Amino acid sequence: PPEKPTIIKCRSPEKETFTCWWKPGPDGGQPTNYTLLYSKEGEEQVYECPDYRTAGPNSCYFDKKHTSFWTIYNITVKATNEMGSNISDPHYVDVTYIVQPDPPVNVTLELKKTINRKPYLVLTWSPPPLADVRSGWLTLEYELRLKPEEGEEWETIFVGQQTQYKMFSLNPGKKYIVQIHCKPDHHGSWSEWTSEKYVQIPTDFRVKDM
Amino acid sequence: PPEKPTIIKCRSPEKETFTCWWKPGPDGGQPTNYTLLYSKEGEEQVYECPDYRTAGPNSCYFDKKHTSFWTIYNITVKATNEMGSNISDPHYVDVTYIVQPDPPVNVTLELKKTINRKPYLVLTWSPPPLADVRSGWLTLEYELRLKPEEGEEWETIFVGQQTQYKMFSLNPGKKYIVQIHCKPDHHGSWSEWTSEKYVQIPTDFRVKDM
Amino acid sequence: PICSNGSVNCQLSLRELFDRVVKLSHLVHFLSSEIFNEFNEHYGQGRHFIARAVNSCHTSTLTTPEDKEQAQQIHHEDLLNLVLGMLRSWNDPLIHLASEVQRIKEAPDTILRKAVEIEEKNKRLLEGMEKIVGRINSGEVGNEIYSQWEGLPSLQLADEDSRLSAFYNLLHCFHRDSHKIDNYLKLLKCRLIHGSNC
Repeated sequence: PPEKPTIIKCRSPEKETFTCWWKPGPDGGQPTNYTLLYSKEGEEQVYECPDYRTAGPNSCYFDKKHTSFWTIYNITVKATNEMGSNISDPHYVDVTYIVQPDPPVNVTLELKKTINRKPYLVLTWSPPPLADVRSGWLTLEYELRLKPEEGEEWETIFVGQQTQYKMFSLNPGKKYIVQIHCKPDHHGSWSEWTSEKYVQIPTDFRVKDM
Repeated sequence: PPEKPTIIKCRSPEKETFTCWWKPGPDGGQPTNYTLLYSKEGEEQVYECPDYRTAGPNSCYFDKKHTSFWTIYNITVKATNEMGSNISDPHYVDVTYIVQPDPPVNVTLELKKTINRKPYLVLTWSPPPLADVRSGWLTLEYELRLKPEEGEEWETIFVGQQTQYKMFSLNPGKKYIVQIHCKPDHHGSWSEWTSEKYVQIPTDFRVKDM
Repeated sequence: PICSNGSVNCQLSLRELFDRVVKLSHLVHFLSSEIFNEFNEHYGQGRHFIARAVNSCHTSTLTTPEDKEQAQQIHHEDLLNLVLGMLRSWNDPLIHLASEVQRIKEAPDTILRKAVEIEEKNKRLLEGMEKIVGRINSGEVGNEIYSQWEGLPSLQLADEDSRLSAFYNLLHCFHRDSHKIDNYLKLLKCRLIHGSNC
């Protein structure tokens, strides 16, 4: 019979729906069928995956109607072929803990000068479109990182829920790479970083001698 | 007869009691007496102001026993003297919407450094003493604002229900002014700002030279 | 990780349930304020709907605490059941609100979307409350507290002014009740999870 599959990941991008993926085990070349089954904490009833297609192969997509925030899901995947069947280890999911948002969007970098002609860099960005932050259902926190183009070490700055940040101490003449990512305020994981943005700090960007 | 008075403001400082003030109309120099009358939504009965003294002249103070939420008070003030009497326009009040807390207290500012020696400013504060946030009856949200001493423009940051905030992007060598105010979580209005607090950012508050 | 060793009692803690229920009740009231204010701006100008809306909510038969002392004196099981009863009493009207509002002439898309979102989130909140009440009242979820809504015909009246007034009234009442629900849940959370020391 096929070896037991492994549930590799479950993710909710916006705390409204979620998807789980599994990796088939060796199936000895036999055509093998996979069935995802789940039960909810404190309930005997077992349900089958509502949608095997939307999220691509070896996946199960739970839409809003099938996504509950009040329970822990106990999920298993069964591999079946002519030789028999085998079931994965159970995978427990609490939707609030698997929220991984998409990266922020509309990242802009702007060089500005203060009243006393002190130059600084203003970074602004927007939350990922999918995430309903406006109504407060999902509260995101942001972290940005930057380093000189030829530098090795990133400098990471946590900026909380703000979508704007002012950088004062940058080296004149240097070219910097900037990226931002976001995470739900309590549980869940960081999104991917935004694509790299470059900003060239002009050489006359000297910090006024105070 | 005296001209009709005007009810100018009603306020609850802690969502447990409330006070209304009125402005007398011209009374032709006659000694004039003022009576505040009110009825509550869904009741025919009319009541008189329970306490004309506690909140000073031309005011009526409703203590806990006389304060109900989620119900509309219909309030009028009657001016009477020898020449006759006149009644103000009715003033409709749901105490839920007139909560304006006192400002936060115990504001502290502290300069700290992260593990990788990155400097930041930690602001902490406490809710106004009158407001019972411990029981959960009143939930406050906070907003802070800061600007360089000689700067024109305040930068305002909404921090939700937290009573602590970490500021990372500060200009080395600058002296900043910081203030905080608070508001009930849904309805009501912002308190006054706290008195100005100053913090001097040391010149070596430089981010590591990259 | 959640229940990594497949422990038998693998379930959400009461604290987790209350955190989510309070976040949701806060959101539902936030949405109810938005849709009420937007409806009023769009249809309420000069029509004095408020005068007709006073004291006419279908849930006014439910005795609810009107100040802090009353709310603190109620036993938590009774207050939980009251909140559950209020949410149940709103399930049916919100379903009809979400469908009937689509028939209002030139109703802005934001109002239509919010009506659907409120119905969805309120149902989700009801699900969470049933879970909490079931957990606290040891499995027993009483459903004697309920207030029947008979307002559907008024949402379908031919006369536009009367129909809009009925919508206003429903939104006004839900705005008030959702604020009560949010307030009582924040109180209960502080009492049951934080020992009244939030």
